[in-house]
Amino acid sequence: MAFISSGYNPDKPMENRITDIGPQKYDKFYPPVIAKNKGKWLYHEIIKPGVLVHVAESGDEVYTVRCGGARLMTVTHIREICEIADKYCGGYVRWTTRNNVEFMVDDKAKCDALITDLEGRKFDGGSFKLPIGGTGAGVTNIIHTQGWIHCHTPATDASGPVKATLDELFSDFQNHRLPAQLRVSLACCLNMCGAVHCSDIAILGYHRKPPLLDHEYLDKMCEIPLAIAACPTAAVKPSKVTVGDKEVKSVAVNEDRCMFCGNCYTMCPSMPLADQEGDGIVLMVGGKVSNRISMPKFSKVVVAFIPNEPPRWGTTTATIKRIVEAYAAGANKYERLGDWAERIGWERFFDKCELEFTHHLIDDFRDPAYYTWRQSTQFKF
Amino acid sequence: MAFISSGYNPDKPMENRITDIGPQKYDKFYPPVIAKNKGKWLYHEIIKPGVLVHVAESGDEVYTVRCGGARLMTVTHIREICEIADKYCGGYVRWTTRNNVEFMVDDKAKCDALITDLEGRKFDGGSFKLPIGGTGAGVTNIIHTQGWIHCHTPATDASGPVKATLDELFSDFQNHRLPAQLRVSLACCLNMCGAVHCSDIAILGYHRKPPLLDHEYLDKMCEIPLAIAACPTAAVKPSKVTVGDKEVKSVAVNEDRCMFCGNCYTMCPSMPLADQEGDGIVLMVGGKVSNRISMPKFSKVVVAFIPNEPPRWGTTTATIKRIVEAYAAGANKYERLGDWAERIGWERFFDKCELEFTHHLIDDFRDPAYYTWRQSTQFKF
Amino acid sequence: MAKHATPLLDQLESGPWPSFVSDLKQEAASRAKNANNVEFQVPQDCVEDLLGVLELSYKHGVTHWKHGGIVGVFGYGGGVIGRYCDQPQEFPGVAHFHTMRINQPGGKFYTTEFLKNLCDLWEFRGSGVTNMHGSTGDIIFIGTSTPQLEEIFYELTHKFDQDLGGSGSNLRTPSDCIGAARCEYACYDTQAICYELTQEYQDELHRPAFPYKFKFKFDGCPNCCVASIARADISFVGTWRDDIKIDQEAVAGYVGGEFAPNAGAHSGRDWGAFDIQKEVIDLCPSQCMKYEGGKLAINTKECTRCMHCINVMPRALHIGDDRGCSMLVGAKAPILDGAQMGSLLVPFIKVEEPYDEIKEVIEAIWDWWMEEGKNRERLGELIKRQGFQKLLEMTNIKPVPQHVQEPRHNPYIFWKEDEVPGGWTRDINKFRERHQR
Amino acid sequence: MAKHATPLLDQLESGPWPSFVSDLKQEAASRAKNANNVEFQVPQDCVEDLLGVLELSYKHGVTHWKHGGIVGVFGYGGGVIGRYCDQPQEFPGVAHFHTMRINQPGGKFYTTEFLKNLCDLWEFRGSGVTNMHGSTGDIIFIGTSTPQLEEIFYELTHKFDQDLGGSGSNLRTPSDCIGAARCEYACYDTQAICYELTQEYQDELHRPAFPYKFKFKFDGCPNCCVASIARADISFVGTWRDDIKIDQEAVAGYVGGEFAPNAGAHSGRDWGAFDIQKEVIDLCPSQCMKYEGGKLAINTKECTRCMHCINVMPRALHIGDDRGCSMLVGAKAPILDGAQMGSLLVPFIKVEEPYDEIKEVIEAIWDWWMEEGKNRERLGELIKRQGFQKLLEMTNIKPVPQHVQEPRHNPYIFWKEDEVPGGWTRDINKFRERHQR
Repeated sequence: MAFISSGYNPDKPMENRITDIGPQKYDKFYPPVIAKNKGKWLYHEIIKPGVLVHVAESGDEVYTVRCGGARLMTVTHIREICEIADKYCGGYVRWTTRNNVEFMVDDKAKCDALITDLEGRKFDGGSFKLPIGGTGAGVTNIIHTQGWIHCHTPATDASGPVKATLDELFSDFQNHRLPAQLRVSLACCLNMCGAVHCSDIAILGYHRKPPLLDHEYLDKMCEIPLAIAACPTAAVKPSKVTVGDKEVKSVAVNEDRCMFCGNCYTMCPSMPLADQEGDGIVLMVGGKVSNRISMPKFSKVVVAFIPNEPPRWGTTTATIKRIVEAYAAGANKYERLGDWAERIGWERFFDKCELEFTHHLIDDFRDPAYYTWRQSTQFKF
Repeated sequence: MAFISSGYNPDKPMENRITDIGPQKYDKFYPPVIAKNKGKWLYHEIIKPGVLVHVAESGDEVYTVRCGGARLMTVTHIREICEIADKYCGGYVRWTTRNNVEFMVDDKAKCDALITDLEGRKFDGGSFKLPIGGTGAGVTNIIHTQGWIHCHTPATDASGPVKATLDELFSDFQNHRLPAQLRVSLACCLNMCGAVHCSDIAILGYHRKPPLLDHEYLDKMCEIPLAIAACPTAAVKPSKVTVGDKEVKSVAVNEDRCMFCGNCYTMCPSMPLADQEGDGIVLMVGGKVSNRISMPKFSKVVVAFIPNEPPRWGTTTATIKRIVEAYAAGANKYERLGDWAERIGWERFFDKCELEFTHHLIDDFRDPAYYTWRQSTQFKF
Repeated sequence: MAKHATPLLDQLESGPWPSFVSDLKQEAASRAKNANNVEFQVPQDCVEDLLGVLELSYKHGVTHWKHGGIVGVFGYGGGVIGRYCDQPQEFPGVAHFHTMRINQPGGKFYTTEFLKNLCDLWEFRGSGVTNMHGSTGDIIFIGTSTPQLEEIFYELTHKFDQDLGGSGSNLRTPSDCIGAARCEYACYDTQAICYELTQEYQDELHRPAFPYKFKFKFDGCPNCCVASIARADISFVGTWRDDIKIDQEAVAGYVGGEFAPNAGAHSGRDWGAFDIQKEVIDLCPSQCMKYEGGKLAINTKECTRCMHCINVMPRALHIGDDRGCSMLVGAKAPILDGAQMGSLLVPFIKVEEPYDEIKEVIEAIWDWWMEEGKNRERLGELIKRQGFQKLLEMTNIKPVPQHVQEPRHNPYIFWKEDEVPGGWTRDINKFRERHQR
Repeated sequence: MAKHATPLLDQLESGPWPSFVSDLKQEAASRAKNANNVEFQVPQDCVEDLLGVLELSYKHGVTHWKHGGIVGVFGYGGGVIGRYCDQPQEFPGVAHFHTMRINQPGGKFYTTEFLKNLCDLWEFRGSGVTNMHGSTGDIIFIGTSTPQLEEIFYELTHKFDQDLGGSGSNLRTPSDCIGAARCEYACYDTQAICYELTQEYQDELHRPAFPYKFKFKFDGCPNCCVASIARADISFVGTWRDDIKIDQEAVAGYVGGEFAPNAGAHSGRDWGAFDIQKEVIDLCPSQCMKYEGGKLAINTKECTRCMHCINVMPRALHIGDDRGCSMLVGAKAPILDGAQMGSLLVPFIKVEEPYDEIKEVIEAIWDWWMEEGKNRERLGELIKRQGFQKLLEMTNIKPVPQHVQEPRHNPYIFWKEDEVPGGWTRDINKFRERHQR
């Protein structure tokens, strides 16, 4: 494995340096039918789950076949996607915000062959490479974060629980039977790189043990004032600790004030939180970002903790399935999960989803907590 | 004016002392028809504004004539009320929570003479002594606090603005034309002895100048630590001040953090806030305490300031009248003022009531303020 | 002739609404005339001076009353509020002008005999000016001198079997709605429990031992006529658990226009014919009603007992028979830390003598608040500060979804050590075996 | 034969959903085979080791990745995130395994040519493992070594005319929805402004000078497909001010069952015949629609542009012509101080080149935030801390009722001295002339 230079000269980093050029310009990558009809689309239709047609003022049509994919993707897999796009789509392809791959053709005739091709592609292990779906009143791809595969602060894995959940919900990825779209998201810790806090169902990794303190190394590896300042509840204080026969500077944690957010660990690697028994999943439901009918809203915590159960997170996926089925059975057409829960009342939601209500679900974070308690005699027994 | 002893012996305060006996027992004061039918009422009807009939399972009826009254009442006036009650009501009378007087008779025949009598009673100045009304979808008596007549912290008068407002709204005290009941309340400072914060319309006295500091006397008249602790925004700090040639202990006020609540003055009389130009009226609207249809809700500030205009507070009463008329014109049957404002949107409320929106109306008090900003693209232009 | 000219106040004598100025003037005249030769124990012209000082406030745009000093009756820490004029030379009749709170009777029912006795006493030993009633509910005697306080208390207790109300950091005078006495909506006897708890907690009412004030208010139904949900530290709101009773014939009466909707409350305007679908069914907040084939049906399980349908058709619909109350806690006005509505603590509890279960909840709350509450911290603020969970823990009440309007949207759960397998004590060296630095 | 046994991960190969494990395995096999004789610049078996370390995490229930050190490319403060394995001896192929963020193109449209070039580069100089795409929007290259960072950057910029994205306390890579490119709902050209602002603010994107991260996201309409309202410090959401355009014939087509409602989104269940009253008119949040006599009417003045009716009948209803966007500010995930949605700052602004008015708002916000923001304080938290009024003041935007969902319910107005006649300086002695102590 010999080092091969790109042309970059480490001794003269500024030589021929190109910077601040930004991304490629978007319109270089538009398929011709898109470039021609941009801004002049009339309407669209979902022909069947995963297959859309958009009709332009010009009469042009573009057919889109939407496929789910793991957002973790190798170059081998991307090359295969390119091969398909070259074969059917004139060398164009796009991704959606929710990690779906979209193949576009400008003729219905081309569509069928494309679909047949896609449906036939499977990994050696048996799973679909590019399952078609993710449209309309169904479940689309789960957006997620890195998890155990590449993150240093996760409280759960990402790709694994997502795969397991989408296996469980797969029929709804390929069907339009739900009352409305249902967006599932996963963030592997509450830093929420994925901003899952406004999802119909959010799977959230959560720690439950305060940081371990690696006193011997803490002052060497961390800037103690930054670790202290990082704590949102002021639970971290400076302290002196005897390690062996030496007194070292370190920190102390008021464990009763710790909410396990891991901000201290982000600032200081000598304060790890992760723990096999402590870590697991929080389920939140009922959020949305669309302004359709009701205003955007945050997801609410409805299951305080489910242990991590690798490799398939059985309790988590079964609980999600139960919520989805209750929603499918109970909600009105067009009604998002959160709107349904609000209409029937959260007390009824817990009944219908067979979820236990525990004290953890009552807000106790700062002043606004008050607004979530029930200030009315209107409730259902 | 000779001192006449009750029998109390100041040298022996415990002699024959009777304490902790509480109020008179309620049922000693029930009119016979009430005592007989208590807990067995079937239904009621408002025969006309201010006149109700309640029908019991026994077939008994009780007719109630409700009269407005200033809550500030002299013994001369109370004796006149007693005289009426003796004449028509067998010596019974009651007050309502909102300072109305209720005369009850057990026969419709007795009712008419009573009404005629009440309608004829006027003060020398020309106002009604006991105007009949205050029921149904109208305006009832205004609950209020003491104001300038007996309170040490008011930012406005109470009895005066209430009289002026009820003169303006008098026809709605005697009519049922509004979409729903409309509760008006007044508190002469934001201590809100009257808890006006959940009223359809709340008239609130408000200071706008930070406390004056009577440095020379402050340490003598006040416990400085209590004054400091009383400030909800931590704007009061200890300080040393030179008065004449002496250095005295006193306090300093961070005026930018002062919200003029007067808590410091409550603890320390050397920190008065009242000021003719600074003090005036805040109008709040849309609150309710009933759980009917919608949940109870707080009133919202819609006019940040109206100067005190004694004796008749013309701008205040005209603004209230404008709000009432806009509500009467726009709301649906059964719809309370706050529910109307929420249905049409507050942006439309300001239009319809011809009120100016100013920066003062945007919440900036602590974390929950955020929840009142608009987190949606749903709004009306 | 009036002692002080009151050109500004005089302008408040016109207009239809009862003029408090006219009333004060008639009282001043009555005292001046003194037809019954009363031996006034406070200045005969005090009402004149009260008008005078108020006129001065109308001119100056500010109050002329000072802070009260500590005045009261022996052994009580409340019930009397000191009040002094800041212009005593000009208005000597009101130089000292204290307030007394008299504990009102339940439902504010009176015999004229009792009232006339109070009037005689107050004319004799005070200004003759009252509030009927103060915001909390008491009869307020406005204006007497320090020496008269014990005299008035003595006469009240000895002659009229009547005690003072509360003020300061104690249990404030409990108050109630008219309830079962004359209202078909009452789900429990507000007056009975109000009286019982007032008597039971006389010590708490008269002797300030709390961090701050504490209020009980009793509403017989969710219409909340005494606004307990907005202002009581513990609010008792009547409710029921079984079916709303439906008289289908009476429903037909409303639909047919025989009965006016909402007991005639909308008689001042032509709203058109009553439309049960639009006015009742469609406005039901839980959409639990149907009107089909001339029959009204209510799905009790989904009903949230908002009272609207009952209010609209009081002849046809009646509250259920399995009655009790919901207890909500922590309501308060904005000062100091923002307003609070009461938060639901006990969804349903029977309201029956001797009220032991209710007293248990009250006393558990007080124990916690007296232990943990800071000076001038209302219960609601303590709940906010320590969390609703803590309240549940201290009152030994199981968390149920009814406690929340919605579950938390932040995931910041403060787990306790005993809830987490293995606890929190871990060994960094063991951790480092698997995770190098 | 795999380098590491992965019995746990193997269980994630079954089931219908694409298995990332199968994909990683095929990549590992491809690298082992190396059919094209690539001179791998990072360990050939790094994907094997990646599977190995992940398997270990599945066994241990915790991650085996350590904090990154400070790695990057010369002159940039973001775009690269250092990552190290905490078991480097066991998994040397991933001992150093850094992430690079590649600024994705607008709308995430690609030519296969461009993608294949990226694949070749990344197979050669990295692990060949990516995220398509990261949460913010970038293409994520997962796993390379420190010496390769400059090489990759050099090749990206020189060969592919392609820059890195943002990370750290700077402008994060802006992202957009598909917008006008293929959506009839787009109220402005999301890709055009996203590109323009990305280029304009390259310095802010690459060189951290902010208190914390800052995100722009561009949604073409209120359906908010890129969730800008939940996660962008400035969220640009398309909207319009004039009438929704109605094609009455197409409305009739929906009513008559000719067209499937909501573009066929509900085809998986029999919801019965389309009922325009129930499914559109009654669900309109502002109740501004009517369907009478076969005609649909919308009262534009009362419309809040929620998109529901347009979503349900995309052939019949079209967004208006007076188009632009609303700007909302301050959205963020829960860390540190609780989640925020974007709060409406600019109700309507035209989105037209050269976007000067929009840039003025952006730069006024940055000036304020860079002056006043604390370390790691997001814009939303600053707005909370200093108040929405302050934001209006700093951006010179007039307060309008559209800024609030409801006016404040607390009356705690912080008046400023210049708003109060006479100011705040008063003379205690003058006060005492009227008010004795």
